[in-house]
Amino acid sequence: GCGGSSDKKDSSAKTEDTKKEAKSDGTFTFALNYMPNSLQPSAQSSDDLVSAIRPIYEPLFAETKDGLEYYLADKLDISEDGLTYTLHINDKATWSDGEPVTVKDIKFTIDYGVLVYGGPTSFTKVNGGEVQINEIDDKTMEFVLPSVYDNYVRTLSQFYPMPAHAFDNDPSKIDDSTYFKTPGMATSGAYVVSEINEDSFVYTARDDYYRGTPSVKKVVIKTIGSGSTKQIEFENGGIDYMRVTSAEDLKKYKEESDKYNMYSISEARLNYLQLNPHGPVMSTLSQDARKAIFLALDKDAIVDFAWGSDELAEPANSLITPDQSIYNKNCKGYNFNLEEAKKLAKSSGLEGKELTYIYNSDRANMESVATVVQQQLAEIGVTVNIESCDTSTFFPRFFASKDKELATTWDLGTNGWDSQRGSNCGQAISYFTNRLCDCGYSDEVSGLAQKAIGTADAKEKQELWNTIQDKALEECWEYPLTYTNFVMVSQKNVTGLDGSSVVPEFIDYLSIHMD
Amino acid sequence: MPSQKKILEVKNLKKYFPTTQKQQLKAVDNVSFDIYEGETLGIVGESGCGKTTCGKTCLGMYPVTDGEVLFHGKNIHSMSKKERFAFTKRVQMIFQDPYASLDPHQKVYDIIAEGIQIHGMAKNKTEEKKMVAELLEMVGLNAEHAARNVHEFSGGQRQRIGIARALSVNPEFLFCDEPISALDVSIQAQIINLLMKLQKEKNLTMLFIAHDLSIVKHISDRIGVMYLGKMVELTESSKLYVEPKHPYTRALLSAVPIADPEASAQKERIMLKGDVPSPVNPPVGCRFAGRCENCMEICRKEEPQMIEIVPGHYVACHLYDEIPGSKGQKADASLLARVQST
Amino acid sequence: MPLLIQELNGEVHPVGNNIVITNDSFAKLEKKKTVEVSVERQSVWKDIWKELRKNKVAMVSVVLLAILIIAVLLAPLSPYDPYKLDASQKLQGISSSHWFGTDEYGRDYFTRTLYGGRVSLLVGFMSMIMTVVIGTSLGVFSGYVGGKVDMFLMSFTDIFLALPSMLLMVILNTFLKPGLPTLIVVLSLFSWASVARITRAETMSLKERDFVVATQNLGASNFRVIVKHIIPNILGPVIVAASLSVANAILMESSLSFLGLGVQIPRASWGSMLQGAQAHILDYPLLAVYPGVMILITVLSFNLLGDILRNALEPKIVE
Amino acid sequence: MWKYCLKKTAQVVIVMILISFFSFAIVYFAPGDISDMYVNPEMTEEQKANVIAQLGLDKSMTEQYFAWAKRAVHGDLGVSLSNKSAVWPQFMQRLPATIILMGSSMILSLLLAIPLGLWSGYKKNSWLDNLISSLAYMGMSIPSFWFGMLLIIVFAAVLKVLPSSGMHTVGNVSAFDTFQHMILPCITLSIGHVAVYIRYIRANTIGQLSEEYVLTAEAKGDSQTKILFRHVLKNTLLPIITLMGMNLASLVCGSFIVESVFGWPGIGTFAMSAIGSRDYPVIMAYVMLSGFLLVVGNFIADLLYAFVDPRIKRGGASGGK
Amino acid sequence: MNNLLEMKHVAVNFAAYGGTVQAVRDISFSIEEGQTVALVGESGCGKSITAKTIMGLVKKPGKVMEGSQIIFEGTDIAKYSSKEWKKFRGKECSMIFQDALVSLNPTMKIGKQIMESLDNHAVTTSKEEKKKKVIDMLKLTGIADAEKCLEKYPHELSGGMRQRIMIAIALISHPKLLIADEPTTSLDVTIQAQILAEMKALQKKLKMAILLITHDLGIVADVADKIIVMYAGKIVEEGTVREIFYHPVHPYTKALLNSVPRLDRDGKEMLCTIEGNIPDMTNPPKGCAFCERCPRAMNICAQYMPEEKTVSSSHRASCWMMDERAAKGGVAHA
Ligand SMILES: Nc1ncnc2c1ncn2[C@@H]1O[C@H](COP(=O)(O)OP(=O)(O)OP(=O)(O)O)[C@@H](O)[C@H]1O
Ligand SMILES: Nc1ncnc2c1ncn2[C@@H]1O[C@H](COP(=O)(O)OP(=O)(O)OP(=O)(O)O)[C@@H](O)[C@H]1O
Ligand SMILES: [Mg+2]
Ligand SMILES: [Mg+2]
Repeated sequence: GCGGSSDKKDSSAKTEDTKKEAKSDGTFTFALNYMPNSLQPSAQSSDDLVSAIRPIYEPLFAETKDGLEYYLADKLDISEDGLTYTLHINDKATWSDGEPVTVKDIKFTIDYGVLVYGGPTSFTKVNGGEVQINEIDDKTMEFVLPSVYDNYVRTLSQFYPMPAHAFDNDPSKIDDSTYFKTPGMATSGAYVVSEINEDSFVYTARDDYYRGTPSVKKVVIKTIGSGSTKQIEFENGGIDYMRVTSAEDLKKYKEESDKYNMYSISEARLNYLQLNPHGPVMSTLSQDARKAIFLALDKDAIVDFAWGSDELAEPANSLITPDQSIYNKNCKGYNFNLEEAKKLAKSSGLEGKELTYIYNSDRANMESVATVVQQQLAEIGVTVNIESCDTSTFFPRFFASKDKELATTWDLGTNGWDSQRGSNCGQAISYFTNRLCDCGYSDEVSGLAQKAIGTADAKEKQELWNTIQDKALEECWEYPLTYTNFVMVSQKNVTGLDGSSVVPEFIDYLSIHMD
Repeated sequence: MPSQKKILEVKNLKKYFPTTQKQQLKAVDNVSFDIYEGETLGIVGESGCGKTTCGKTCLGMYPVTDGEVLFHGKNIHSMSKKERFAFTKRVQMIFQDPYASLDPHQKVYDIIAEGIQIHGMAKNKTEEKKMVAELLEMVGLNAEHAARNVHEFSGGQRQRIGIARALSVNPEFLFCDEPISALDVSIQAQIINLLMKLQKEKNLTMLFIAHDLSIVKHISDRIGVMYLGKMVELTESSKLYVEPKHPYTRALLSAVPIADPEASAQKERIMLKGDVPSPVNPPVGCRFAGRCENCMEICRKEEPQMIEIVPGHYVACHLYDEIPGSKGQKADASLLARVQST
Repeated sequence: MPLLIQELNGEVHPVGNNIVITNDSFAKLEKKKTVEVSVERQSVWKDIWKELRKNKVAMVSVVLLAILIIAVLLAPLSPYDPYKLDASQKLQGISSSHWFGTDEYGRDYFTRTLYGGRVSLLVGFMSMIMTVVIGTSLGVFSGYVGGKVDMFLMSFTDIFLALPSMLLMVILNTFLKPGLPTLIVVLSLFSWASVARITRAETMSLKERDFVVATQNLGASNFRVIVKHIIPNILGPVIVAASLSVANAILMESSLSFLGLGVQIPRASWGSMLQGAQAHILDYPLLAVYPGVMILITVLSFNLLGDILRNALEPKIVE
Repeated sequence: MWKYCLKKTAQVVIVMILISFFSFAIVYFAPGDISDMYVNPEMTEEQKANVIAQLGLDKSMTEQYFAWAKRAVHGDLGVSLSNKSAVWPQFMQRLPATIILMGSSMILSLLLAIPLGLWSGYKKNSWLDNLISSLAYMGMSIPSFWFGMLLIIVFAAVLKVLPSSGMHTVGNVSAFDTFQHMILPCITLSIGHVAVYIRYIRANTIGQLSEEYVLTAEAKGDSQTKILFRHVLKNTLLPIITLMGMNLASLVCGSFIVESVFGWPGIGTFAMSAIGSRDYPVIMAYVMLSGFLLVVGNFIADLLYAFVDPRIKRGGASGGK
Repeated sequence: MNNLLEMKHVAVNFAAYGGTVQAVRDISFSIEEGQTVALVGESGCGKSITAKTIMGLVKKPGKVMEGSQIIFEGTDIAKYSSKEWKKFRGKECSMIFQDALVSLNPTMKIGKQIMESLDNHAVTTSKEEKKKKVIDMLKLTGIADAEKCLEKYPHELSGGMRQRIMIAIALISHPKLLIADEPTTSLDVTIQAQILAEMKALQKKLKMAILLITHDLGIVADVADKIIVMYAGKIVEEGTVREIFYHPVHPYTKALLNSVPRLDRDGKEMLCTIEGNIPDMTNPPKGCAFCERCPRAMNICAQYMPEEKTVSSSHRASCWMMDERAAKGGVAHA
């Protein structure tokens, strides 16, 4: 268990004198790979930073399967015409320094985004038109869209307000200040930052938190470099939970269920293999080449090798994930057919070619996928040269627009799509129609998607979506690989880690308990 | 027998080496002498006095700082590449260290044949082989030795190989830089004999350097004595021993041990004081002044010039400065008396 | 012991200390000229071999390396495909069919280790060759020419020596297109400097040595001097440097691979195998042990060889 | 002596300029357009041009270099791309951790190597010498990251006696705790150096013991201990100073790897993540900083050596051999 | 006079790669009090090893063989323990070496290096007294500003000065025997003459015996009372200076004397040479070691080692030529 918790009490007592009466004083510890340089919530570029920010900053709300899960906001109304979004902020929501969370903070954060981006952002510009943002009162504000844009809900959900009062409402002051690097910054979440060390953060619970008082009084986040050290640390009780990404570990921790708790949450994520129609080799080949590749892939084997257990990932059949209500379980997809693949490879001229494959080496299991795909394509006479990229090189290449030189440097690549949960299909549409690289979605599919939004009848809508899913698979350059689960293992005394289903970090600190 | 034809003329030769402190190490400072065809000129002097530097500069291995060296009347330091190449065929050198002067990774044959190859002296391989064999024979080695590696040979044998290499291009002038000082006493005589024999046979002109006066005297026709970059005395070898003029020469001669207890016991010793000064910052005036028993005031101020006190006998010492009206000899006689009385 | 001679009667007199005096004992000794038949050329390589044979440790290293190199060359004889995945054989322990067990893709680890060795040794040897060629040519040139050129080149070399090479390798490797050639180039780029220093120093001292002066004095061209005299004489130190440089390159490569900057999948070097094994270090530590031990053995052998050669060759060079 | 200092200083400055140019060139010639990191597709051409001009990216390479160098001299190493804050303070914050690690590794190396090397050389070819030498060879040949991994497995995973990562337990600021955290990385970082030092000291000791002056000392009637400690020790250890200066480079590189293996919060891990995220200003700063560290370290070692060795001190620079 | 030192059947071997080098092979000689004995011979004949044996300084891989006796003032020092050796060295017997630069510790001040010798054989005196002693000694060896010299390092001094320092170190404790191993080889002739003269003067003053090792017969003629000629690890001839120089017996001694040109003689005639080289000491010839190079070698020379014969009470030599039957064998005896 968390043996160190009792003796840690004294040293941090100074910073939390308001918390002395709290009885349950467990310290919840977890690890990051890299130390974030700042805790500024809008800088959330890595999974690590998201995890570090989760206990201290909150979004307005989140989309789930069953509707919206409210945090700082407690109400979002969308007008009949779908143009006006009225947002109401929780009356009790305050910053940790006592100031209430107001619309000023929202506006401030949006302004900061515009400032940093050097131009209109998705908040302020929709479908090419400007969004009008009106402050109704301290706690209410209004977003008036120029045209209907279903996805604006998602836009608003991915948003951590920052304390405007700390910067005199001037967003340009943020970049130069050390505010988000200094303990005591105003937070909107359940915790305040009490220590920032070279390789760790210490957070302490707030007692004026609007959603209640967390039972875990202290959260410690430390950085542990390599994967195996993290595991050692976990097994030694140094950290309270970690993510499990290999079947062997899963099996091992399962067997020791007297020592550990397991949690598994669907990630609402699609891992897919992208063929690049602009790739150096792919661009020279016919559509059959694409088909040959898709038929040559054995999804089950990929899952088996790369994840090793269907508890970690299941083979995907559609480009939409099961966490979305429009998902079609019966979408056929491609079935492994080596003979056919070989035939097509030969006829399309694919055979004997060398393809360049890129993947993000910072993501778990991607290297294994690459290894397996390479071997499977070898069967149809295709040589795959794999280039491992770190996050910062991967995305510019993977999402390079077609006119960029980078777009022509690769033929194959794997990536994941965070699909979010719920009935909202806006994200799916943007996914199908708005891709940065032109990946073969025909106008027909895009049109169908547009039509699907406009359809009110649930059954008809679903049918349209079923068609889209089939058609998309038929013509597009993406091959759905897996739907993954976020599997965590925690020490036995830690419960309630699965209190939230907010993507991508699932923990709700209010529901964690430590005995 | 030495003729009167000058083969090498050295005129006011200066060779300074730059040192780190912007100062110059005056290794050879204003030295002049001639070498006549067929003679052996010996140069003696203490370690570091510039003997090797002088010799090497005369062979064009170092550029001169000042002065000139004429070989058959031609300045060797302003030769074209082609002339220089031809010059290397006429002038050769024998080194002090028989170990360092032979490439350890070559065979005796390769070493000796190198000069023949460079100058294309052999028409074909067989002729080359024959020439190498002859050379080996000449220096007292066997033709069979050609196929061996140098490290199988002793010091004396190595020195013979070195001599064979030098002779391979049929030079007329040979510069021997202490060719025997690295050898054992019992071997030294072999090399001396060999050199003397070869000189006679091939009518070689030699510049022979050593710090062992007895050996220099044995082999040379004339001897030059150097002290701290300067030539202090130059005369025929027989004369030098009988009537040394320069105080340094006298001290040197008296200091040379003689392998005969009786002669040794009778010998008068002139003990010098102090050490040789550094060539980096040589004293003004006469360089020997600090150690000289006959040091006069002028010695510390003015540098003595080489003067010919008797025909063929040159000395650089203020003791022999010409007194106006009389020839140097007189001054010499009177001063000598004073010297001997002290 | 002083020898005693007692004269006895007769022609042959065996004496106390076995001295036998015959009639012609006191006749002049006929000395025959002893001419030994020629000895074959003593190349550096022969020298080296002779020295190595004397040294037990060196022999062990040579044998180990020989075994390793042969094994690695014979890797294709293995019944297993080093790349073929086999789901049924994932993470098997040691058995008679899998000597080192299998990895998480069911590939025979022994075969993988052999193929990994190919890459590691290839990288080691190739970058050694580049290092030595660049270093030696620069060093010899700089040392032979001397003067301003030498000063300039050596400052340049000094900078390369002062740079945190590992770090720059990491940076360059991330920026350049990854792959074996990049790796080899980057490795040699940062290791030629020490070879250049050594060869320069050797050349400088050789240049002043009498045998070189003698050759120059015979009218030899600079080219001839360098090729015939300088190069053969610095071969010893260069071979030593080469041996140490292989060791260094393998070690560096493994570090880079460990940081994920090595060869591309599915190829593996020992370093990248170690990186792969990291994920299983708690459950299957053996996966990390084999390649690690291989690196250790190889590097150790090359280091030992280099040092033994240095000791063996150095006095000769000085002589 | 002063001249020597001056000359060395000039050398340092030149090398630093070259290193700075080198680190600048790395980034300048790195594939991909740096300006891509600053502009985004939604910007208008004008805005893009503005940004580029602001960053000075439209200027020639030399101009850019001088602008950058000028700022660098004033301690302004630019702003990190990934977190938009100044690079210099971030380095300064992490530098102590690295210095502590490097420093203690250096001390540990010397503490181990001096007695072992001396003993090993003194008792040449004894079984103890053979043992020490073999270990030294192992130390030299073992990949340090692998050794670190093994240490972690043994001491953290199996024996559970030492922490595997980080610099201290959160909330525990005691020196002992830091010490505990330091043991494994310090050993890992030291292993190669100890080996090099041992072999060097051993060879030196053997060399010095065979010097003629040792014979003189013996002929005076000096005891073995006196010879070893009064005569040989100083002559043996003097060159170590230079060696230490030279080894700084590998220490910096070693700490780079060791920090990432042990999650040590120094500049190594910082640089590693900067390399991962192509954070050019940080990378440049790191190359500069480590280059500076090396050059200055070497400089100090040279001066120190010149100062403690009477042959150089009194003889001037010319006697430096 | 008394024998100060007596060497009896001393043999020293070196274990080397190629086999065992028999550096010193069964030599016996003695040194009387106050006497100057010169040990001459070619390079590698074992002179230095002999000297080191007397000082107990033969190091691995060298080994003084069983049966060697070194009797110094009546005690066999060959059997000394390392502690006794320490007391012996420097106090009873001192040694100076050929190259003074490498024989002095480069990083220790001259004064300290000389002082050490006094410290080791502490006749409890105060520091000042010791210093005074050192300065006196330095002055004795002919160093003018001795005080200044104490604070210097070896590299700051000239070759002659260094050699004087070496002499001072050796003599500071007034040893009874001084071993000088080629003390002037690295010096110039004029300096050599100074050093030799100073050594002679000191010897008279301190009444010590000197074992002088050299290969320069000229020096020997000047300094020595008695000469020992070594060849290939053996003593081939031993006698007083006059005996050796004027009545040499052994062909090697004769050749050695004749191979050096003499300054006081004129003429350019060929020198007397000794052809060939010294034998390989790992595998010394079973007969006379000089046999190979000897112009008068006889059959027996190649087979048996000659026994030592006396010419006079002080003159001994080992050569088969001395056997009375040699003349009969055919070759005339000189
Ligand atoms: N290449 C060089 N660079 C700098 N100084 C040199 C060089 N060669 C010789 N010297 C110096 O010049 C002086 C004369 O040297 P040189 O070798 O000519 O003396 P030498 O009379 O031959 O001495 P030795 O008898 O020791 O051979 C010495 O002080 C030496 O240190
Ligand atoms: N450490 C050693 N290992 C092997 N052989 C040695 C060693 N030291 C000396 N010898 C051998 O002992 C023999 C005698 O050496 P020694 O030094 O006594 O000669 P030396 O007469 O003093 O010669 P030199 O005049 O050159 O000083 C030599 O043949 C030498 O090879
Ligand atoms: Mg010379
Ligand atoms: Mg000797």
